[in-house]
Amino acid sequence: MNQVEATRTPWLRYLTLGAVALVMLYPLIWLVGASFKSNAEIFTSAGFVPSQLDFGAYAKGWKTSTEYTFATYFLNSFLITIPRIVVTVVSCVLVAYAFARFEFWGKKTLFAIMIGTMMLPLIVLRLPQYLVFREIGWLDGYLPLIVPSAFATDTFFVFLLVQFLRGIPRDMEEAAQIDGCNALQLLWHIVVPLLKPAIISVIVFQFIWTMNDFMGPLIYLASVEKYPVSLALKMSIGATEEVEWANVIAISVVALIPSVLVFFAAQKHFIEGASSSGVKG
Amino acid sequence: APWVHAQGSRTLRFAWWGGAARHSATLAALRLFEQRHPGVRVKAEYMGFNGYLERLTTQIAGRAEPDLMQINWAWLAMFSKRGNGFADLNAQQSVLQLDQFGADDLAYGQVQGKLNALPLSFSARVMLWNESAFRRAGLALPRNWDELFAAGPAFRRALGDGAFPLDGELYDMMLLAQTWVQQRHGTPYVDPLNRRIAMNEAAALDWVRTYRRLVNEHVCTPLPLRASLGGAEKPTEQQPDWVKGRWAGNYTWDALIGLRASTLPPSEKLALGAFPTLPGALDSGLFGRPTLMYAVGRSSPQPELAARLMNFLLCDPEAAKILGRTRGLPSARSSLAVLQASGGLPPLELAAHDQIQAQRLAGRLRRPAPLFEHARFLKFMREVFETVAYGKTSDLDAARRLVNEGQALLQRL
Amino acid sequence: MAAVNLRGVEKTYPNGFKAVHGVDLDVRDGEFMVFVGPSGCAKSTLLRMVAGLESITGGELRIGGRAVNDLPPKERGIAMVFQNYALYPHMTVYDNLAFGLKLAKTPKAELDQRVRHAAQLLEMEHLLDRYPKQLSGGQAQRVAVGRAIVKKPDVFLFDEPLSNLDAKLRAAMRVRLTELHRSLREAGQPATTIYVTHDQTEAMTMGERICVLKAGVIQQVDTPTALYERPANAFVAGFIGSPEMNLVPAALQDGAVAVGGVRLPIPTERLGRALAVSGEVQFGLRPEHIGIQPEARPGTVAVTGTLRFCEHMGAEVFVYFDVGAQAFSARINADQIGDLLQAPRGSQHAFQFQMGQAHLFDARTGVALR
Amino acid sequence: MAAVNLRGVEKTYPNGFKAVHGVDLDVRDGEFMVFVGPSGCAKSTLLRMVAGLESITGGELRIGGRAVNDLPPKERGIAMVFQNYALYPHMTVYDNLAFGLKLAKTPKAELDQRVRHAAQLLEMEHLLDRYPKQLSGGQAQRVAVGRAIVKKPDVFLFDEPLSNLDAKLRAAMRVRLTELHRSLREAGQPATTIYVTHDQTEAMTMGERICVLKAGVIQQVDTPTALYERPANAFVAGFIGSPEMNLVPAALQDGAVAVGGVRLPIPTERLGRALAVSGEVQFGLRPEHIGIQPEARPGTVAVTGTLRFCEHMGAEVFVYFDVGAQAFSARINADQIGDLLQAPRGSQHAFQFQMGQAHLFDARTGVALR
Amino acid sequence: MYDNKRLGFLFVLPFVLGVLLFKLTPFVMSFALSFTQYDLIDPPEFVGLRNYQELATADPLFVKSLGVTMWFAVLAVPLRVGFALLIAHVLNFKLKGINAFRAAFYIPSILGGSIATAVLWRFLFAKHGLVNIVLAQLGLEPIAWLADEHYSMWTIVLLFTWQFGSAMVIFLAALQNVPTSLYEAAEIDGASKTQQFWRITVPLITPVIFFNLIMQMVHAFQEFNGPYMITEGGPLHSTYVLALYIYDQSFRFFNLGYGAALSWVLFALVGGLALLSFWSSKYWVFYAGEKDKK
Ligand SMILES: Nc1ncnc2c1ncn2[C@@H]1O[C@H](COP(=O)(O)OP(=O)(O)OP(=O)(O)O)[C@@H](O)[C@H]1O
Ligand SMILES: Nc1ncnc2c1ncn2[C@@H]1O[C@H](COP(=O)(O)OP(=O)(O)OP(=O)(O)O)[C@@H](O)[C@H]1O
Ligand SMILES: [Mg+2]
Ligand SMILES: [Mg+2]
Repeated sequence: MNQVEATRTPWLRYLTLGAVALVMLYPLIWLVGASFKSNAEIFTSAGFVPSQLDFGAYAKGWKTSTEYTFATYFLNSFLITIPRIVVTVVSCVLVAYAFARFEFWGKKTLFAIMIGTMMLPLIVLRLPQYLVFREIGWLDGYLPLIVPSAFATDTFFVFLLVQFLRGIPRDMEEAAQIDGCNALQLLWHIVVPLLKPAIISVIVFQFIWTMNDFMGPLIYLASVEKYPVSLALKMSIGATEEVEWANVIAISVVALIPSVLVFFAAQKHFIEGASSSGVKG
Repeated sequence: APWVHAQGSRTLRFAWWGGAARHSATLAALRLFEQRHPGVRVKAEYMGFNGYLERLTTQIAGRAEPDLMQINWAWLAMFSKRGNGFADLNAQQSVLQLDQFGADDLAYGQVQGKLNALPLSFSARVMLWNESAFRRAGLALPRNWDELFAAGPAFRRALGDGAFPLDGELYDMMLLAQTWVQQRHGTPYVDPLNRRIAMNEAAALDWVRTYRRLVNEHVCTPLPLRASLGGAEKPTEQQPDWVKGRWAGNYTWDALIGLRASTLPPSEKLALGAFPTLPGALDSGLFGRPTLMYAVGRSSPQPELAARLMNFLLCDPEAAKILGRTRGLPSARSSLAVLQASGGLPPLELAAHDQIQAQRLAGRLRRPAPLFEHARFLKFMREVFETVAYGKTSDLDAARRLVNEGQALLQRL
Repeated sequence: MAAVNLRGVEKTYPNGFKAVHGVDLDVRDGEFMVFVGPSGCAKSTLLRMVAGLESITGGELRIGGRAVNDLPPKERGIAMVFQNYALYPHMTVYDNLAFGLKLAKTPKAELDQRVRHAAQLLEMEHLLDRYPKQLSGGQAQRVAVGRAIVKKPDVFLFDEPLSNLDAKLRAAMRVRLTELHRSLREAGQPATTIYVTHDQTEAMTMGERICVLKAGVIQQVDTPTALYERPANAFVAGFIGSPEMNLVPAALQDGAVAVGGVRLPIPTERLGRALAVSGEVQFGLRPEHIGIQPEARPGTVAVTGTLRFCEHMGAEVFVYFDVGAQAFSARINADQIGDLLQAPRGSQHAFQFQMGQAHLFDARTGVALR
Repeated sequence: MAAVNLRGVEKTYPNGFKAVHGVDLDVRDGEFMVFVGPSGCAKSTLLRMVAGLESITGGELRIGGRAVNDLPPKERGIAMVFQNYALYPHMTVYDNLAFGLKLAKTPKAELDQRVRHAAQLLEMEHLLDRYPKQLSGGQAQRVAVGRAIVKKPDVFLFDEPLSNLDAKLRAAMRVRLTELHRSLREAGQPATTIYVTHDQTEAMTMGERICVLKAGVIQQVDTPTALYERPANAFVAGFIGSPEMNLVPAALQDGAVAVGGVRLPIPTERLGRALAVSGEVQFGLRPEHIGIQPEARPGTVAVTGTLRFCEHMGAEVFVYFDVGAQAFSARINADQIGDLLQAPRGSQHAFQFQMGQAHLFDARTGVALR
Repeated sequence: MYDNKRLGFLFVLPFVLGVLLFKLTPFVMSFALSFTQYDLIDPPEFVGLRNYQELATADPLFVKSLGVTMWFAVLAVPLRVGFALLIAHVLNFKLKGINAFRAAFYIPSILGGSIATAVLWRFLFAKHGLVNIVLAQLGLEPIAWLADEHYSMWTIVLLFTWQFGSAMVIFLAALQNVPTSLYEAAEIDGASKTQQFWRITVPLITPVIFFNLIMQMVHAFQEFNGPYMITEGGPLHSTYVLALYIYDQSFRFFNLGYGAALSWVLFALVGGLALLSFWSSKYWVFYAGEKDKK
C-alpha cells in the first residue's frame, strides 16, 4: 500500500468528499427513486423521493416484453464480457510488454500505428468492419465482439499498460533474469505483479465498457436471444408508444449492479501496488 | 455465403422496432403465422427504436438485411431512390391483397413505378387540446386560425407568461405554419412530384412570418424556451407544463394522442380540435403520410414467403385481432373493419382517424414530397427556422434561403 | 568448467561515458576473485557485464570457454547479488529465495531444504514469511545473498554483499561464504566467484586473488599478500591497507630519499631498479611500519616528527604527525603508545621508520620501482 | 538547542512485531551520537521515529525540549541520509541536492554555492548533471549524504551513510563529516547528530558517545573508549572490537578462571565484584591481548594452544587456535609473527594471555562483573 | 534479453495480426471511401478530391463544427484530466470509508451514455434546474444553459468532466508506483503535501499523465454522446461537434463518402496534435524504467 496518511482535519475532508460525492451520485439516487415513480412523476420532478414504494417495476422490467427474461440477457452479456476480458488482458499485456521493454524492428512504426488506430472515429469504421465480418461469416454471433480483442486491437489498453510499464524500474526484472526467467516467466512472475493496478483497471474498464456497449452488439447481433443487457434495456423504448419508464429505469438500476460490484471488488487492488517497496532506511 | 441464407430457406427474418405492447402482440401473431405455415420459422429481430435505423442501414449496405422489415415512409426516399432499394412487391401480387388498400395508400409505397412498401397505418396532423386547461383560461377551443392566434394573448392574460395554448417542437410548428401557407397559396414547400421547391419567395416569406406570428403572439411555445427546459426536442408529454395543464394544446400526429395523454392526470381532459382552415382554401394543408410501412429486402432469397408474412400481418383478420392498434389504426380495410367490429377503440383516436380520412376522401390531403422528410432536408429546414426562432436572421433572408438553398439541396439529394 | 575470461572488454554508456577501458582478466575456474577499487571505478559495471545485464560495447567475454557476449543472463549459469538488492517486492522472503529454484523446476522437498539451509546460514530463518518492505537494510541484504546462494551456479557474482551488516555478522558471513566456496570446490563443483567489496578485511581474507580497478582500468591482479607487499603502483599501494600507506614526494639520490629535509637511506635489497635512478620519486611507507619504540631492526631509522593528533581505536592508536611539510601517520599498538596519547599538539617526537619496508614509485607514472 | 530525548519510546509495527522496547536516551545538543547494533536491532526504526517517518506507538520523543511525537518531519528541523538513499530519480544530482534549499526559498546564489560546496566535499562535482540511475552505488550514497549536509538542520540523522564507499574514500569522508560537525559547533550552530554505522572505525573515531542496541533495547551508552574498555555486558563486549573478543565459558574460583583445563589467574584489580564470586562465568579476552612473544608484562600468562589457521591481513595476522575445547583468536603484528604463519594445522604453540585486560561476565545474565 | 529482436516481435505479433485482420481493411476502405460518393444503395462512385475540396471551401457547417470541436477539446481535456488527478490524489489518502467515495466518484462513468445521464443532465441544466437554483442561491442570474449558444457548450464540457472516473482510476493506479521512500525524503527535505504532489508525484507519474492527456484528447475530439444526448448539437450548432456531423453525414444523410472524408480530416487533426504531444513528451515525461538512449 502506498497511500498517504491523512493527518489533519479528517472531518473537513469528509465534508468536501461527501459534497462532491453527492453530485456524483445524484443520478444513481435519482434512478433508484425514479424506478418507483409513475411516468408523470418522473417527468415533473427532479427530486428523489417517490410517492410510493412498489417493487413491481423491477419484477415487470425483469420479465421484459420479449420471449426472454433479463436472466438471458445478463447471461449473454457475461458470455461476451468475460471471454473478452480474458483475451484482452492476455493480448494487451503481451503487446504492451513488447513495446515497453523490447527492441525490435519497426517498433516505432507499429507504435505509431497503434496510437493512430484510435484516432479515426469509430462511426466510419462501422460499415467496413461489418463487411469484413460478413465476409468471415461471423455475423449474428459474439465472435466479432470478442475475437478482435484477442489481437490487442483495444489499443487504449495497450497504450495504458505501456505507459505504466515504462514508469517501472527494471531492477526486479534484471534480478529475475539472473534467477533464470525466460521472457514469458519474467512477464508472468515479475511484470504482471508489478503491473497489477494497471491490469486491474484494464479489467474494470473492459467489463464496464463491454457491458455498456450498445453499438457493437446492435450491429452484429440480430437474434433477440443473443442480445446483451445493453440492447435489451432499450428494447421496449419505441418511438411513438407509451413507455413504462419505471420498468426501464428499474432494470437499468439492476444492470448497473454487476459493474458496481466489479468496481468494488477491484478497487482495493488499484491501491495495492507492489512496486512501491524496497528497503527502508 | 452470408449466414442469413445458410439457415435453410424456411427461415424468415423479420425486423421491427417498437415498445412492449407491440413486441408481445407481434410475437403472438408470428406464432400464429408459423402454425399456419408448418416448417416456416420466423426469426423476430426486434428492438427499440434507438439504433434500429443504424442497424438497418448497415445491414442493407452489407446486403444482409432481413427478409421483411418495418420502415418509415421517409426512409423509402433514402434507401430506394429509384425503387431498387427494396424488393418490388408488384412481383408478389398473387400473395398480397392489394385490393385492401386505397390507391392513395398504395401510391405512398411506390417509387418510380415499383411498389417498394405497403403502409400499415396512416397518420396525419391533428389539433389536440386540453379542454380543462382552456376552461381554466376561460376560453373556448379555437376552431379557426383567428381564434387560434387570439388564444395566445388570451392565455397569457388568463394564466400568465408561462402558459401557452399550443405546444410542439420546431418541426410541428413549421408544419403548422406551412399548413397556413398551403391553404393560402395552394402549394406546399416542396413539389410532391418534381424535385423542386414549390413555394415562391412570397409564399416562403409568409411561411416564416406565420411561424413568427405563432411565436410572437404567444400561441406556441418558443423554441428557446423549450430548449431551455431540457432540450428542444423533448416530447410534449414529458414537459412538466403539459402535465400540469399549463400548456394546453399540441399540434401532433394522431398516432401520438395516446402517448400525449399518458402522463396527464385524470383531471385533465383532452379533446380533438377542429382543423383550422382559411376561408376559401383549396387545400387542407394537412400533412400526413403512412405511419409505418413494411418492405421486403431486395436481397431476400424468399421474397414470396416474405410477402406472405407481410400480407398476413397487414390483412389477416385474426392477425388484425392480435395486433390490435399496436401499429396504429390499420390501413388495410379488412383489418380496420375487424378492429371496429370488435369495438373498444378509444373515441378520441377514432375521431382523429375519421377527421383525417374525411380530408383524404375529399382529396384535400396532398401527398407530401418524398424528400420532404429526408434527414438532410429536414435538417436544413430546421436550421433555417432555428435561426428565425433565435432571431438570428430577418424573415426575408430566411425566406430566400428556404427557396434558394432548398432548391440547391433538393438537386443534390 | 566456468572460467571467466575478459579480453579487451569495454563499456561506453549511452550518455557517452566510457566506464570500462579494455579490461583483460582471467578468472580461473573455481577461483575466488575480489574486485576492489574506488567508488565509481566500474566494479558493478563489470559484474553486470559478466552477468549479461549490461551490453558489452567492445571486446569479448567468455564463460567456461564459450563466448557469451550475446547470451542472455539466464543461459550464463550465474547467480548474482545486486548492490541495491533488487528483491521482488511482491514475494515473501521465502519466495524470493525459492524463485530461482522454482523456475529450475527443483523438486519441492529439495527446494524447501535448500531455502531453509540458506536462511539458516544467513541467520534469517525467522524472516521467511516477511515481505521485503518489512525488513531492515541488513536483513534485505542477506535475502539478496540468500537468493544467490540457494542456486548452484557456475559463477557467483557478489556486489558488496555484506556492506550493510554489522562487524560481527559480517565476520560470520565472511567465514560462511568462504566455507561455502571451499566446500563447493571440495565437492567437485567449484563455483567461480567474483566478489566486489570495499572492506579490506573481506578482500584480504576471502580473495584468492584481488583485482584492483581504477576508473575502468585494471591496476593489478594478484594475491592479497603480493598486493600488500608488492603493489604494482602508487595507486594500489595507497588503496590497499588501512589506514593508507604514507605516500610522499621525495628526492632519491644515492640509495636514499630526502623527505621533508630528512635523509632516509633505503636498504639495497629494497631499492631494486631504483638503484640506478636519481631524482624525484614517490616514497611510500605503511603506517604499521612506523613505530615509536626504538627497535633493533636493520634499516630502521629514527625520524623526528611534529605531532598533530592521535586517534584511539581500541587495540591500537593512529598517530598523525608531520615531517617537515609532509604528513605521516603511524599505527601503534595501544599498549606501546605510552605518554604519546597525552602529548600536546605540535610537540616533537622520535618515530622509527622501518626502511626495510619502504616502497618507491616513479614520480610521474606511479609505477613501482623495484 | 536541539537535544533529542527519548522517554520510554516504543514501536510496534502493524504486523504486530515489536521493534523498539521502551528506549530511554538523551542525545545532548550538538552531540555526535553513534548507534551500533546487529542487523535488525531497530537502529533505522529509531532514526525514522526521530525523523517523524515512523509513528511512535509508545513513549515520548522531544527535540529541543519540545514534544514532537505528532509533529510532521518537516517541522522537526532535521536532515537525514536514508539507508536506501531515496534519491529523486527524476532530478539531476544537482537538483537532488538543491531540492531542500529550493523549498526553503534559499537565494539562488547561496543555493548554488552550498550545493557546489557539498559536491566538492563529497568529491562528486563531476556528477552534478547526472541522473541517479547513471550513478554507481557509492556515488548515489554520496548524493544522499550531500542532500543532508547542504541543509543547516538542528539534527543530522545518518543511516549508514558510508557503507558503500571504499576504505580510502570512507576515511576521507569520515574526517570531513567530523570536521563539518566540529566547525558547526565552533560556529555556534551545533548540530546534534545521530549516526548509524556498522563500521567499528567510524563508530570509534566519530562518536562522542556510542549507543549499543540489541533487539530494540539499549545495552550501553558511553564513550568509545569506555565501551571498549568497560563493556557493560558480554553482548557489548563481543560486539565492539574486531575481530571480536574471545568469550568463553569458564569456572571462576579463587580469583582464577579455568578455561579448557588451563588455570588463568586474574589480577585482583580486574576482578572487582567477581572477587566474591565463584562458579560459572564468561571469560573474555580481546584478540589483541593475546600475543606470541613472551613479554614481561605483569599478569601475562603463557597458554599452550593448538593452531587452527592464520589469516594474513597485511599489517597483521589473525591467528585462530584452540585451548582445550575452546576456540580463541589472536591478533598479531605481522612483523612479530615469525614462523607461525608456516606452522602446520594442529601444531602446539605458546600464547601469551594478558590477563590484566581480562573481562568477566555473569554466565547467565551476561552482565559485567567488576 | 530485451534486445532479442525476434522475441520482441513475437510478442507484438498479436497486434500486428490484429491490425492486418481487423483494422487494415476498414481503414483502407474508409480512406478509399473518402474519395467517392457513396449512398449505400448504389456502388461508390469515384469523385477524386471533391469531398475534401467541398469541405475545405463550401461547407460552412464543417468549419463551424471544427471550431466547436476544438473549443470543446480545449475546455474539456484539461478539466477532465485535472479533475481526475486532483480527485485521485485526494482519494489516495488513508481514510475510513474511502472505498465508498471511490466508488461514488466512479459511478458517473459506469452510467456512461445511458438514458439516466441524459435525463438527469437535462434536469440539472434546465431553466428551473438544480444548477440555476444554486446560482440563484449565490445571487446570480439564472442561465438558459441549454438554449443559449454561449453557454450550451458548458453543459457538455461539464458532462465530459463529470465522467472523469476512468482517468481517475488510472491515476489512482499510477500513484501506487511512486515509491514511498521518495515522499519520506521529500518530507525530510521540508516539502509540504502540496509541494510533494507537484514535485514528486506529478513528475513521477508523467507517463500516465501523458497517457491521459493523449487519450482524453482523442476522446474529446471524438466526443459524441454528450452533444447527441443533451444538446442535439444545438442551439444554433453551438455544440455541433465533428463526431455528430460525421454521424449525420454517414448514417442520416447517407453521404458515406463525405463522412469518411470528414473523418480523415479529423484523423489528420488529432494525429497531428498527438505527434506534437509525443514530441513534447521528451521534455517533460520521465520514464523510470527506460534505459537512456544515445
Ligand atoms: N547508466 C549510466 N550512464 C552513465 N554512466 C554510468 C551509468 N551507470 C554507471 N555509470 C558510471 O560508470 C562508472 C562506473 O559505475 P559502477 O556502478 O560500475 O561503479 P562501481 O565501481 O560499482 O562503484 P561503487 O563502488 O560506488 O558501487 C561510474 O562513474 C558511474 O557514474
Ligand atoms: N514494516 C515492518 N513491519 C514489520 N517489521 C519490520 C518492519 N520494518 C522493520 N521491521 C523489523 O524491525 C526490526 C528493526 O528494523 P530496522 O530497519 O530498524 O533495523 P536496523 O537496526 O536498521 O537493521 P540494519 O542494520 O539491518 O539496517 C527488524 O527486525 C525488521 O525486520
Ligand atoms: Mg557498484
Ligand atoms: Mg537499518
